[in-house]
Amino acid sequence: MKNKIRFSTIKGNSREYVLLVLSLGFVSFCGFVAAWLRYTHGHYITNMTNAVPWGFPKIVAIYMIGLSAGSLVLSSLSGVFGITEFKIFARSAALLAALLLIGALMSIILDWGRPDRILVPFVHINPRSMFSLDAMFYTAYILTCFVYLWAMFKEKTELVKRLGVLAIFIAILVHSGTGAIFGFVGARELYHSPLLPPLFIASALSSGSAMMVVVMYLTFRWSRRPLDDALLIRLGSYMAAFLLVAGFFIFVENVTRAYFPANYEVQRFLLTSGNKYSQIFWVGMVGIGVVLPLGILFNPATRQNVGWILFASALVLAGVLAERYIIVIPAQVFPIDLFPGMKVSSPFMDGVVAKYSISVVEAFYGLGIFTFVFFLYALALKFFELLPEGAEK
Amino acid sequence: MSRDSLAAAALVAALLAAAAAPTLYTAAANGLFKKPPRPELVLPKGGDGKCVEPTDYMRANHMKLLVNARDRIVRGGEKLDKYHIEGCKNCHARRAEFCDRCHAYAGVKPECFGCHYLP
Amino acid sequence: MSALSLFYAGISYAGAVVFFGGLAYKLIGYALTPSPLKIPLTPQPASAAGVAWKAVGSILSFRALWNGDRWTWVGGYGLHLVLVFVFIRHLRLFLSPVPWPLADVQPFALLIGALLPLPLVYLMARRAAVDRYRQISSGADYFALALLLLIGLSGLSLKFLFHADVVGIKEFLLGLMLLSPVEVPEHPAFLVHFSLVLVLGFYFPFSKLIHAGGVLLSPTTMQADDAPDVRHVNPWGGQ
Amino acid sequence: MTDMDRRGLLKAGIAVLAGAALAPGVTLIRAFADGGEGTSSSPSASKIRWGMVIDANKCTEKCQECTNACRTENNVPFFGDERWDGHWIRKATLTPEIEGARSRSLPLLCNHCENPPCQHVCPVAATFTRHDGIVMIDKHRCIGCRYCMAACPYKARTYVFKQPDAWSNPDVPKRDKGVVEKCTFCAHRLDQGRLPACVEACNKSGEKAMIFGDLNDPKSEIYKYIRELSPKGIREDMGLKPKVYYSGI
Repeated sequence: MKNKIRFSTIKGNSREYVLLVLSLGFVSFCGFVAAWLRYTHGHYITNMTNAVPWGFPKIVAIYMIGLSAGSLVLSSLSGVFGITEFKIFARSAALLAALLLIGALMSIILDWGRPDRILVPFVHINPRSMFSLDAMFYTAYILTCFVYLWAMFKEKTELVKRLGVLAIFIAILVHSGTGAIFGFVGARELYHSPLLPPLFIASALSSGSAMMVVVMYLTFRWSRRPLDDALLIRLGSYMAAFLLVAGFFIFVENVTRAYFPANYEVQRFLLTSGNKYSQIFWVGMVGIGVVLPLGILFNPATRQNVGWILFASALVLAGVLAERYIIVIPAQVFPIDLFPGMKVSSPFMDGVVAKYSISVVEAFYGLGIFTFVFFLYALALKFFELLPEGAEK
Repeated sequence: MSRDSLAAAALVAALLAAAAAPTLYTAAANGLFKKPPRPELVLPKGGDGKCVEPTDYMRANHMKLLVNARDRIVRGGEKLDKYHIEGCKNCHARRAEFCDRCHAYAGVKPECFGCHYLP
Repeated sequence: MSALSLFYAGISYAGAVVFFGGLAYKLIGYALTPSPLKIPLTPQPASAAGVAWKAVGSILSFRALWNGDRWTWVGGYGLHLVLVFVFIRHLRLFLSPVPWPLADVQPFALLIGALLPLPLVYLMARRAAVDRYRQISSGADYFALALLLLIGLSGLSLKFLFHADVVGIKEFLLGLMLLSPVEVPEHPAFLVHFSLVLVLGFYFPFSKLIHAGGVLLSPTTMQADDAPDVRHVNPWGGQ
Repeated sequence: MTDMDRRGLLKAGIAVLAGAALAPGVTLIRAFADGGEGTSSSPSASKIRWGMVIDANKCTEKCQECTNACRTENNVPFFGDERWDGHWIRKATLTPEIEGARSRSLPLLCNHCENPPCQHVCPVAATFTRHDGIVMIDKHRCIGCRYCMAACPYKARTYVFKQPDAWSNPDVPKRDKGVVEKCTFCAHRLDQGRLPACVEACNKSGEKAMIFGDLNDPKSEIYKYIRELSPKGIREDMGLKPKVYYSGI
């Protein structure tokens, strides 16, 4: 029998820790200032337009939802399937899951035109709207995270196991729902796809395990606690499996779409036009997000090496962000085909590819909130017993 | 007096001042023993002085009438009636001399006027 | 003025005298009470500035309660947080002219202020349901919570059920503050709410609620841990 | 106390009680039972289905009367920047992809679908269908999430990117920044028995390319036109059942 893992808080009074917390806090403060500017001025200070109503904050939001769902599933694997090594980060992963989802919701809500009407979605519900259903899924998800955390803190093993099953279920629900936000939109060829929900789950799991690798490595390193390499290597092999599934879904989705003649033009735009979007598709999403990390994780020379696994994880984190970009933006910039077989022009950007680039304000309140999550995480390490005193076997 | 008792006296004074601060602010701004300020409204000229409901009722509940009318008319598709905000301007000719006065007095910022025009 | 207005003006002034007088009496009493021993609750900073800084931190975070009982902290901290927003909501009725940001924050303050009954019910249930808390709870503990709960509910009813004429209420309150009382608005829900607040005003200085000011005059919190450097003289002249 | 007030009071009381006990769940059940909050509360009032036919053969490319009339009537924001300008109705030019083909001009506007995807996706049911078939946005409820803009295949919806300052028509509310807006078929004018501003302007200009009327009334001009000439809606393959028909494309 292995010894029971003892969890403890970090001291959190070193200069580096204070500096880290302060700089994270400063960046998130800038993010909130940007969001406030956006709220008081209106969306014209971003680069969103009537043709591209969803911009970078949406990308960050679904990225964070993915990271959240991924880390919650990894956390509950320890209880449900008895993967005891994962117990080491079960608490911090569950906390990160809750914080990331709260951050994602903040990113979405601060991007609303009227964030002051925050209670309206809870009072008026439209059961046909994925947003409306997701609002309920997200609430249930956050509550589950906290109850699950509480059960782990109280060492209630049986309850943790049951809540773990529930958590996996809700994480999948939440992510299918997030994918369905886009997948159910029939108006745009690039959104309308039944594969988006499963693709969202696959990339959630891969990016979630990549984040756990990076965050765990840094947390243990900086808090000077020993971390067993085997754990990161095992996480790396999980990540490789998830990446294979995600890559498969990306392949199937695009081939299916490209097979249908009506979609020739949009697929040419996305895949072979050589513009910004096809570059991000091939280099960012496919190259950095899937192929390179798979190469690292399947190469016998590198897959046992923590440095390489860390590098692969960073690639996956960047690649999945590119994937979220490709999911949200190209569908909006590509013109809707209102009159098949005719060229359309109008003063309202009909028939032309709309322009979109990430503006400074959006970047700040998208990334500021992302930073805010890790600001809270760093603070939580000081106040809650999240980290094991040692993670060696 | 020792340093400690000085500090204690300063603390007590600060606490009491904090508790009395709102009173001091208002007294300084308006003067003691004067009649309390109240919004001076310019009432519609020429009308019979009657709104759609009695004055006392309107004072307390006009916002509810407006919200109710809003929902009935916008969502229910009923025709504009006397309770709708567009009807207010028939009598209340100047928002600045009527609506705004009480709203400023009570520290209320209704959303209505971002979209609805009252002269 | 009507008899009702006279009655309310009189009892309001009596309330104000008792509240401010009682507060002053109690706080001065605490301040003058000699502390024969050096009893800071260690660890405590050794300098006055450090103590002040720590006291601010303790008051903003309820640190002692956090270290003692997290579940009570959740209720207590929640209650005080909500009370801050309730206070912000009410300031507009006492300040004339209304200073700049106050009108803008009203909708947000209402969102949180309207939650007032939740922590109160939670704290009451905690006292009633858990054995060890029931043991140490006295009638006064329940009374303070129940009074706040009634004030909260009657106040919320003024907003959501029986809407009162806010301008009339503000005029009445300003009249009291400027020592030039006017007629009291004869709105039953308002009279209930206002009367309950007066009860709170009479009760506050002589109840456990005085911790609002007393916490700053408690020796364990406010003494510096400077025993090695500074000689503590027993004001009673003993050793 | 008026009757309405009593009703409001009762509602408020119930709302407070329900709010205490998990309001979202209760509302959800009610919403399912009603088939969604989006449906109007008094459907029995009328059997009117307002609709429009646009004859692309009569519409000329130069004419902008309908768009100008709409902009003035409905205070549609215009900032002089195509990224943010509001468009309730816009003129589009179509050119068939054949050598030397004649191009056509026609106005595009909200099609007031029988199956409106914008209404289906709205998370707060701010978009709803009125009893006379008009798809409307309750700007008092819209949270500005812009899901509807992504879901509308006609690009009929625009967002208020910036606070518009001036009223061109004080009798019609404008929009605060941060909500989504679109054509209402000039519901306020229909309620007064008048034609939508664009149709009126089109008639006045002499082109008479727009026919507006009740699709359910066999005596109406639009009913006869549709029966005889069977104009088509845009992208009817999507099954949205638009109520704006085009002939001559």
